[in-house]
Amino acid sequence: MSVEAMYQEIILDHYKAKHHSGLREPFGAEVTHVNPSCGDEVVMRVALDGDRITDVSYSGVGCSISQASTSVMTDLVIGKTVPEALSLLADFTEMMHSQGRYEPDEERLEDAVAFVGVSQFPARVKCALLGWSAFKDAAAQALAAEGQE
Amino acid sequence: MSVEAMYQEIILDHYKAKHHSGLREPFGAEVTHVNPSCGDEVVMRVALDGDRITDVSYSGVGCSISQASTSVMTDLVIGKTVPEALSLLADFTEMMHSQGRYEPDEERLEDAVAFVGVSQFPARVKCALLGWSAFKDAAAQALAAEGQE
Amino acid sequence: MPDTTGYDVAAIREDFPILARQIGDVPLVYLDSANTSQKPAAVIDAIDAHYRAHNANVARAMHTLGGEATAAFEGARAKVAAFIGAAGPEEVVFTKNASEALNLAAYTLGSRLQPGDEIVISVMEHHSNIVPWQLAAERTGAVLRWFDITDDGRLDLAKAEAENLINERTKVVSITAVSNVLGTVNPVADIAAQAHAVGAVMVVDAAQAVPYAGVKVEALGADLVSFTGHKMLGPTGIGVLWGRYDLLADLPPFLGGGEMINVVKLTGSTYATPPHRFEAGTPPIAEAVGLGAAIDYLNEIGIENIALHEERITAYALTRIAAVPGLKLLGPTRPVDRSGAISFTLSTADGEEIHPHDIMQLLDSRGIAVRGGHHCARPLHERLGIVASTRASLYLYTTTAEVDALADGLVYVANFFGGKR
Amino acid sequence: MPDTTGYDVAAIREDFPILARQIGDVPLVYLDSANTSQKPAAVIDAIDAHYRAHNANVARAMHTLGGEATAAFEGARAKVAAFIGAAGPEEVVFTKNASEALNLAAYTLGSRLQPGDEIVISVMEHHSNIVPWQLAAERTGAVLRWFDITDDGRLDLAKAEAENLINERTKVVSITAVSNVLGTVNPVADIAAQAHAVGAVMVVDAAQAVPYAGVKVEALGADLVSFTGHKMLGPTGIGVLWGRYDLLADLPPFLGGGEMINVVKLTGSTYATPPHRFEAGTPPIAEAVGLGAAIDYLNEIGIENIALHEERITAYALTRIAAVPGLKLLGPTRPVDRSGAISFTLSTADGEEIHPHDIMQLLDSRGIAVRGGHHCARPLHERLGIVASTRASLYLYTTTAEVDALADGLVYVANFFGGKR
Ligand SMILES: Cc1ncc(COP(=O)(O)O)c(C=O)c1O
Ligand SMILES: Cc1ncc(COP(=O)(O)O)c(C=O)c1O
Repeated sequence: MSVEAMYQEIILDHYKAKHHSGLREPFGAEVTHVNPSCGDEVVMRVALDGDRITDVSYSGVGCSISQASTSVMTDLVIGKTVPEALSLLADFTEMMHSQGRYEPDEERLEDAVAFVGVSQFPARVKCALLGWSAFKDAAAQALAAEGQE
Repeated sequence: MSVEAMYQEIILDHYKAKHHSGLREPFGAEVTHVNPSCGDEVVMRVALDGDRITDVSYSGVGCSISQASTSVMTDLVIGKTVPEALSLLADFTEMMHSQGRYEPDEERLEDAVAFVGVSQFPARVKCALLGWSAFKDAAAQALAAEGQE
Repeated sequence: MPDTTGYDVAAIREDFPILARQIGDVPLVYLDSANTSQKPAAVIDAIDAHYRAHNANVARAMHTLGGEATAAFEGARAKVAAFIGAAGPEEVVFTKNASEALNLAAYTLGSRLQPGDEIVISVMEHHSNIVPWQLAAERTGAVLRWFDITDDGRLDLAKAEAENLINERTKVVSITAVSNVLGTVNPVADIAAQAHAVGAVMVVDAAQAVPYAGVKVEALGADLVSFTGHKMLGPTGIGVLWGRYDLLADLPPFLGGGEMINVVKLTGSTYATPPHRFEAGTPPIAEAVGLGAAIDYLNEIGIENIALHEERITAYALTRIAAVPGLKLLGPTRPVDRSGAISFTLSTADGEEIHPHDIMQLLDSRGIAVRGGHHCARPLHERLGIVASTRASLYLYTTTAEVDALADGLVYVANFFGGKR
Repeated sequence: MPDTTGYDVAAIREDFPILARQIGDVPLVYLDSANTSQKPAAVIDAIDAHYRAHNANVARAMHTLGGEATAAFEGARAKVAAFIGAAGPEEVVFTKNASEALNLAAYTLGSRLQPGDEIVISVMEHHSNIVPWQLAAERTGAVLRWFDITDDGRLDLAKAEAENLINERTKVVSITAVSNVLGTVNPVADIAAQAHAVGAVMVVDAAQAVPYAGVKVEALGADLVSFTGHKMLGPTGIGVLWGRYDLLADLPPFLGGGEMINVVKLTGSTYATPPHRFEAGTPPIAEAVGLGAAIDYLNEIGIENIALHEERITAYALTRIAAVPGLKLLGPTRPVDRSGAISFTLSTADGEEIHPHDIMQLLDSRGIAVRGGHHCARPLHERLGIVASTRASLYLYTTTAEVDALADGLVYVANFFGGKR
């Protein structure tokens, strides 16, 4: 596929107007993840109520793919339970490692389906996963913190 | 040249009956030199009277080339002055690095001319020089010791 | 087409098989030579011929093949020595890359350091000339101190002087000859003089200098100099640490093993003289052969001709790229004491900075290979107040047409992300 | 001529260009594979093709060529991992050779050692598995202790037990899987169990085992395993340290530089996860591609077929060589737990021992390449009461005719120095 096709309208729209961007209170855990090869960083906060995700907020620097992917992710997971979110993460990760050979379920993955094209560019897969893996880490820590209360 | 030609009769004769072999007293300096790639070793003693070489004695393990070369060297240098011996060493070293393109002066180098063939086998040059470089080292130390007396 | 000086870049390009490659359906425009250079057929063929006809282990193997391999390997060492003006081949240590060479320096010089001693580097260093010294400082209690840079991307010598950066506590100064990001050519000989005045050892990271400038170690005034084969038309898997012989002879061993020893006993070992003391195990034999062929090739073209081409194409590129709307050059903007690594940031017409990954990706779709990221120089980027940049880097085979393709590509990128699609 | 099992050594030889070489006017008889192996055309061509069409730096370069080079490099890592039965590619660290791998182990494990801790190795180790531990012991005050050998060249396990060699002070045990001189195959899994019982880390030097035996790290029971590309049909300039992931993740960095970092700041750096933590600078990219091709080739022939050939040709050679008058074999004389490195001494009819250099030189004049010396195992030779030995070493391309040529050559040598010329 062409690189222009990779940069789907959906991706560019999320990149230009990021959803749920900025760091907010309250939150159960905050993590920082880095892509060492380029220095891209994301700081991510997750707020829970029981195992339900009440907010995901973030700040950071990154390319269009990592920024848009993080934005799309927040749309998908806010309001869901942590297990539901992790299940989406599993689907998304599988799609990103498919090198374009994945038929995404648009009902489930919504705007994230736009990233199937990115999976054909191995160097960018890490970008697309940066926000998701930060979320996974933060959610796990927030859950653990909940458990202790 | 053939390897059989390299192993001149002179070399094999010296190898089988080494001249001046064994460690003797008195001596002005003793050194140990090693060829690290094969472990060959020579212990060498030099005795001086002023700058005249009165004895060179040695023991060690080594291949036919290193043993014969050491034997030939002792024949050449015993009775000479250190400067005369070092001048012979310079000629011998030049011959050994000539890759066979050296016309040795048989008057000066005597049996050592047999080693011109060895200079065509770079891996063996180190063997032929082992005893000579031990001699050079020991002679320098013996001279220094003489000077201090 | 030969230019007026007879430098025939088209003919040179013929020597590099990969330059004929297509990326998708467009021709490759390779502008990432500061990352790794491409290889002429002469280098590839030399490696090939070595394996087909002369392969054996060196030094320890004394049969015919072993003799041939040893002569080729030690011959390559002599070529490197001559190329950099070393006093002799015994001053040339083969390592796996420039990074190992710098670690060798940091471990062995580190063995002399004590708490309170100072090591001086600069904020424009490559990570390979930072992390080894950070680790050495941790091991020894020595203090790591830094040259800052000026706003136009040169070492801030005035500030260093004001701060008394190099002083009687300084034991090591390690500076890059040429910045891999800014292209800045540093006054290493002057800094070496300062280092020597206080009795410090001067290390020069010449990874970006040797390929282009025809470095002579004598002129650098350094004690140790590192560089890497793959950036100078040679293969991967080989680097060089040059050292003044008397310093090398004074340094303890680093890696232990076969070939670096004199006598190994149960109770302890003694070590070979340099360079072998620092070359444990089977060395990069075919890689040395390839590097030797690369040096032959560079000599054939003439390193001064390469330097001249580099100067001209850099001047052309600086003008051409600086004219791209929204583009901001990092480092010196004029081609004076400036080599062909050109880094920049790019913004859309509405002032949004475009991420280097996005720039790189769109350029790649046009066959243009540049690098986006921090180029293993994160402290420098932090100092510049940015996370990452895009870098185009030029070499002996780079044409003005390629620079034009880059400039056009950058305009396209800015429009694409600016919404003009 | 295919033998009854279908192992077609003549066809295999066709794959190795160098085996067609003449030495002077006689054909090459290469019996020095334990020193370095020859390379099949598939390996040479893979390196060639990489440089001609896919050369770029890895990881940091994200353009098309960079993606191709990275896929090839990481693909080679996956091939190595599968070949040795690693849990995953992230357990495979690329080094420059086996020696660097062992130094990596000794430096990083050394950072945990204290005065009085014990490191256990054996007198049959290669210098590369001795000197790094001597240096680690010097740095830390740990004590180096040694397995002795029995008269037939096997580890003296009884003596070790009587001496309580492996005990609660033991922190590291590092043993070769196969002796490069004696050919002895050591019971490393048993020793690993003893090491683990006292909480020590087990390191295995598998440089002579991986090429022949199809080592599976799980079966070795080791924590760290080193080997080298050039002895297993691969190029020079690449080695491997395999490690259990949780151990690797626990070890500090060794060489610092590009690619091994997470975040570099002026105030200190954080490091990447394994394997990248241990791969500073540009890795041996083309060399990994070559090693990957070597593994493909070994898999194509079948490592179990190679092992079988090795067993048979070793058995044949032991019989044939032992029959040479004046020849004394070192190490196990029967082909049981015995690989194809066959060392010996040779005396003339009048009982004079012929120096290995002289043997090697005369054999070389007949095209036969063997190694003479201490084979980087001086302590072993000292233990055996000799200075040096001659070694013939066999591999997948060795024929019985070559063994015959060696045996005939040795008779000739004994006669030559015995005066029967
Ligand atoms: C048993 C053993 N260990 C280690 C090594 C060292 O390998 P390298 O020279 O590739 O570092 C060798 C080969 O020389 C060997 O035979
Ligand atoms: C200035 C500088 N120093 C050091 C290095 C490290 O070289 P290598 O990756 O070959 O170790 C590089 C290249 O990456 C560089 O540009």
